[in-house]
Amino acid sequence: MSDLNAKKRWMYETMVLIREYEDFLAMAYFEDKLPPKIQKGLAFDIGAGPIPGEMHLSAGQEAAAVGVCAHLTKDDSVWGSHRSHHFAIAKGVDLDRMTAEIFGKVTGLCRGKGGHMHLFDLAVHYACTGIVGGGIPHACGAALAAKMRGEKSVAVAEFGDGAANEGSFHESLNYAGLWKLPVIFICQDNNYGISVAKSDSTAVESNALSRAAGYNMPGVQIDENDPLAMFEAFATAVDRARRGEGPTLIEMKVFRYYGHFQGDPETYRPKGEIETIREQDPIPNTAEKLMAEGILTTEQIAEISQKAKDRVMQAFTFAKESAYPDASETFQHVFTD
Amino acid sequence: MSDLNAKKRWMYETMVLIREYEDFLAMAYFEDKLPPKIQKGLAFDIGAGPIPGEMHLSAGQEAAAVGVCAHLTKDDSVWGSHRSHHFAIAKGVDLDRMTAEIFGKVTGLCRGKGGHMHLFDLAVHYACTGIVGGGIPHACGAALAAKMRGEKSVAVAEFGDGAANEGSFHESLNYAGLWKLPVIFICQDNNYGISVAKSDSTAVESNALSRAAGYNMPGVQIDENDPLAMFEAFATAVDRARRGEGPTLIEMKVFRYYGHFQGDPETYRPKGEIETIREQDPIPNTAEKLMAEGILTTEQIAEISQKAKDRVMQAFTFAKESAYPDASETFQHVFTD
Amino acid sequence: MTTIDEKQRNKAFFQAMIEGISQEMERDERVFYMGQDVGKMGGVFQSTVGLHQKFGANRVIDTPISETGMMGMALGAAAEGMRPIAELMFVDFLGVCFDQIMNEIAKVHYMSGGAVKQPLVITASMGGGFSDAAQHSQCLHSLFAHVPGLKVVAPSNPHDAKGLMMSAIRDDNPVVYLFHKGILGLPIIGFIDADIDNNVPEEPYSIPFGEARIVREGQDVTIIGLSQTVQKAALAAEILAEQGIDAEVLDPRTLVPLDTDAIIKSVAKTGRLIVVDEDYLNYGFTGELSALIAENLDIVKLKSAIRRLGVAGVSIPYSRPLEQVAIPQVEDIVTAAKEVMASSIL
Amino acid sequence: MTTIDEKQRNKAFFQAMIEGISQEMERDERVFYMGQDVGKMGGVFQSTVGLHQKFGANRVIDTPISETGMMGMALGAAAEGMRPIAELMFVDFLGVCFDQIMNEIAKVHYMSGGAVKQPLVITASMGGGFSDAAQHSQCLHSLFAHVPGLKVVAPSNPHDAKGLMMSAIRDDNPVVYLFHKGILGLPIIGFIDADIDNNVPEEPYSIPFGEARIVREGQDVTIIGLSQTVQKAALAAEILAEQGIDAEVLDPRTLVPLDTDAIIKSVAKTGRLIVVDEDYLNYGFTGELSALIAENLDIVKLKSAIRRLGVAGVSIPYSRPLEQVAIPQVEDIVTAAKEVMASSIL
Ligand SMILES: Cc1ncc(C[n+]2csc(CCOP(=O)(O)OP(=O)(O)O)c2C)c(N)n1
Ligand SMILES: Cc1ncc(C[n+]2csc(CCOP(=O)(O)OP(=O)(O)O)c2C)c(N)n1
Ligand SMILES: [Mg+2]
Ligand SMILES: [Mg+2]
Repeated sequence: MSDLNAKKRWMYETMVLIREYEDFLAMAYFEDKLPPKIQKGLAFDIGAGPIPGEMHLSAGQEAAAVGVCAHLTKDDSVWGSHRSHHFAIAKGVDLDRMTAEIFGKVTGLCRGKGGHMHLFDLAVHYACTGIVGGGIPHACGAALAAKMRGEKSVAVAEFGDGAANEGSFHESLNYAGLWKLPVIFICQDNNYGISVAKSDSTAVESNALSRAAGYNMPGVQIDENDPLAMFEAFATAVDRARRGEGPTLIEMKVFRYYGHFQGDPETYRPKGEIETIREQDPIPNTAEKLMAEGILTTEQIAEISQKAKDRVMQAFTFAKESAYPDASETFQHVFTD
Repeated sequence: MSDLNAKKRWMYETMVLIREYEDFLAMAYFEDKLPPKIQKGLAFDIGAGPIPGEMHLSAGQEAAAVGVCAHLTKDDSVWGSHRSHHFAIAKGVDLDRMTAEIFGKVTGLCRGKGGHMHLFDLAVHYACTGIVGGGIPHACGAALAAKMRGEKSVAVAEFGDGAANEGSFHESLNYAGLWKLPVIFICQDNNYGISVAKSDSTAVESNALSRAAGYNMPGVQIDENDPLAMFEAFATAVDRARRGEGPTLIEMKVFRYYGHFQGDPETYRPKGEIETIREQDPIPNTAEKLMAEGILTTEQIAEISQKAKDRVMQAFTFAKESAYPDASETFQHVFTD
Repeated sequence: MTTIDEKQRNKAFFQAMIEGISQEMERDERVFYMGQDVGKMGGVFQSTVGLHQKFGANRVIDTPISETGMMGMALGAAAEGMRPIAELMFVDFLGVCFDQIMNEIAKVHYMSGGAVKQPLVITASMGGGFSDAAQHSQCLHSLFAHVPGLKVVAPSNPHDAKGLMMSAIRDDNPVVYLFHKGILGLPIIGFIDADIDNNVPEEPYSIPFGEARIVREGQDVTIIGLSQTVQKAALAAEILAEQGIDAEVLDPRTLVPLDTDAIIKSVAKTGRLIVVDEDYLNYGFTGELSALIAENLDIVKLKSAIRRLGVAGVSIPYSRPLEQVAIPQVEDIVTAAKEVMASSIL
Repeated sequence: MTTIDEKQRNKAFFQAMIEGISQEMERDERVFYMGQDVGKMGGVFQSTVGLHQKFGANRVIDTPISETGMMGMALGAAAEGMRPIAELMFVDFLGVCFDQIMNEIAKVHYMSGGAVKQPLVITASMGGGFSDAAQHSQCLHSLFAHVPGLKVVAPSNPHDAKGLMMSAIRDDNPVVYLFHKGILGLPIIGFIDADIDNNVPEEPYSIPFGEARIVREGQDVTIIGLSQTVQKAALAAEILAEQGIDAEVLDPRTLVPLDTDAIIKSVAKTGRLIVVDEDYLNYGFTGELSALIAENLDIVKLKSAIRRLGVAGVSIPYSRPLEQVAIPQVEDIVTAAKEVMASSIL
């Protein structure tokens, strides 16, 4: 198989894995969170069960992650946000340890201290943060480090449409444009910041089309939720970055299939929207394309699906069976010494 | 005299007054700050003398202030920065009380508590702040208040080229564009943020040309230090704002004739730059134009100059002769009650 | 602790708080509310449920995710005579807008020599206990309280939630009003309810700042908490009572102004003090209250050394068993009280 | 207080600090410095004079006025193995980037379960005394010290300035290094010099964190300051000595980690404590130190109530006579010490 076709296949497989992971997590999350197991009077207990706390799922945004990560090496870094499982998986974060982290287990990426918004895997240069916009300058810092050392690696900041209204977005893009940093900004436009539609939070239609120019960098808008479109756009951006010519802002329309967080009643969501965006699901669309191109067969698609299910099951089993950290770890890792 | 000509004359007079004020202050500031009056070993003592602390002068930026304020009523508000004497004066802040404030006297606008970066005059809706970019959202808030109450007043945020790289700039402009707030942003491009040239801090040449579009507002660049150019540009902007059509970003090239602060050795300033920008001084240029238009005569120009000198002298005399606040005031005004 | 009579009107904390806001918005049209998802959604923590329907999108305003801009606008609007309420969804996010709070809002009145008023309220959820991890579980009241020019309020129960909210909105100064997620009484987050005062009269009422509430009178040891830790202290006191220790539980309710008299009086009576906090232990609330007694040892005779409980030098860990250790629990208060009773100073 | 011998090499604070930075930059090429005007200009407070010439624009970098971006970049670069130093021109500006400091830099190591290191230094000028008004005169060390995950350093003298800077740069954790403008020894700002230790050996040396310096031994009362207030305390001690009061002056040098042993030991000896600070009085440094003693009253026998001096509930006013009142002065320390000596506890 050609290199390109192998990459296309990888993108499809990875999308399927991410989707499988998120869909499974979406349900697993509710374990022990509902009556009668919880405090009397509650309808749902966010803090209960084996996966406590908030949960932001990336189902519907896989295309962005795989289109980007198909071009990255282990040494390139990705800096994510509160909704970043897709990028973590696409970047190659250890799925067992990631899942164990989400369960708060000692075998987790962060020994259970981080949780799902704070996944760190140095081996593949992946990190994320729960502060909206907070991770964008981190990518610039990694890019600055690469540039200072004369390395060819790039850094990616991935974030949502809502994050583009934070001051950190502006400052980071200015640094990147000014110093021609090898960083690529991936704005995933899922049309919402929690309950607020983009048109109610953002003065312009497109960050890429209207704001990139303000930082002296190309802005590319991808108007369809398509991994291959991102794959192409990112190819240009990453080449530019590796050549030392500076940053790019890529914006892509994606879907948020679940609520902002699990348990979100989503009363703000217009009727029929979910159905409409589910119809445009990039996973079957990509499958069709790859079949038409002769890259995948129906059997292979079934295989990929089964492999993904197995992989997810393995990760959740690993997580469930792992132990919680000892209470004494509470006071460790404040400082290195 | 026609209304327009009266305004032109007012702009000229006000520029002269500002310049006179700043030039006088530039020297007065050094009183008792030099050896042998100061701590042994010091070359200059920033905290000594009747006008202690940092001092940022606006000489060379008068044109922006008068071009804007010629259109404003008392009810419109102006929100300034660390370098804002020109706007304070043009907005009609009481010059005696402003000067007394700069001297830290109890007759000052803030009873001596604020200092030159913190001039507040509610009577003419003027305020400023020492945090770069900090005042920009304040103007949006005033504009929001006006909009909520259905009033026709507008708010002006005035700041420097350096401030346009702060996150607060971005957030404020997004709010303004999104909510169509009656606010006008005046970015005074004096090419420096302290010692750093704009090209070393800002990824783009022009904030107005490259960034305004990112907030769905018109951006107007004025490439000459000319009060009449600002007067015209602002006329359009203020009309738009009063009609409820939203904000405008106006950028104007201005000069910083003094150092960033008084005492700044300015080693970063290219040789000959001061001479070049002094040659383009908008005050004599405007005088010439107004004479050519028959709005001013040579005698009137001399009169205006003398009047300005007298007014400045009166303000400084008032300030000098005023008393310091009583020590007990230290603990007053934390809360209203 | 209050006995239920017919007149009792029980409400959850979040309902009481909203009622306070709503009544003030009715009374004074200069009051408006802005924040993320406070409109149609009614707030991520249901802090504004019903307000958008009642007062419309012009007075209950969804903002972009731009907290610096929002806080700065609150200042500008307040200076121009409006009375904004600006909500930070999580107090943890103060960092993205702390300049506007610390250097602008808190200082304008003072810097202007009293000329400019800042009648605004900053509301924020705070607290952990449900594994929301290091950036969404903090209590940071000490940071606000450290900065002169801000009043800081953190009610522990529904009755106070309403009365202190009304006072906050009526105040001509900037007030930071903090509500702990674990006492809101939401249907989606576990909460503690020691029934301190759940009676929320319908008519408007305000509670003056700087007046502590004696939640439980006692003779042996004074336990001071804040917000949710008052609830925990009340539960601990019940356990301690069974074990023969008569704890006095005090709720300062407002950090600025602080009811120093009530605190000194209580500790002078019991001779023992435990301060329990969910904010970080060092350089904050527990230190200030301990220092208050240390400064007044000429009028307060201590029987035991002061004891502090707080989040001790660590961020809030995600994993439940660790989080339980990091955040002071009822049992920790009980243990501390027993230790304090057993110890004595030189 | 040190006697001058031939080997003494006197340097001003700012020179000592720069020497420390310079030697570390020579030793370790991963170290770089960024901030506003730190390049050609050498820093508004001359904190980097000569470094740009020596190490070039790639390692001594002028930034835009974008502190959030800068701090965030420091994190990213440090996570990737660099050792950034990021300068805030005035500590007052922490507000525009506090999220990156508090929620990101301070928490990454902990949140990652020890996986990610943050070997970076945040430097900032602090302090008032020259009428730079409310937004440019603050000392905000308590805010940093409150947040777990940050080490906080504030040297009082040139010798420590160099040694603590070298330790800060070598530390694998985020360190906040604060220098008071009024002890830098700049030719443009008045400064206090009680000659605590102006000897700055040329060879590199590091001073461990968490070890207090006994600036002056004494029997009657312990005075603890920080940064410039240590200098003021030393001057006050000289005056007090003339009046027959033998003060011990202690400089913790680092707030996190804090040398609790040295503090307890000193107060156990003298039985009296005055804490002097230029940060705001409440909910901060003076509270923490007082609380430390209050927690240890079983091993410390106090003769008088503890006394705290700080900026008491007000912003820093501009007008000189007011600023002098707001900020604790040498005479205030002298007066407090005399009052403490004259008082006794129950
Ligand atoms: C500074 C900050 N403000 C607010 C929040 C709360 N919050 C978490 S996610 C979110 C929405 C983010 O929207 P977007 O960037 O579009 O990402 P999406 O959730 O759509 O993926 C908000 C407001 C936060 N975490 N950090
Ligand atoms: C948040 C913040 N960062 C840095 C500073 C220090 N500072 C004061 S003025 C200034 C330069 C501002 O440049 P610009 O906005 O262009 O205004 P100009 O001084 O040129 O009028 C800087 C960096 C500050 N006051 N506030
Ligand atoms: Mg979104
Ligand atoms: Mg400028």
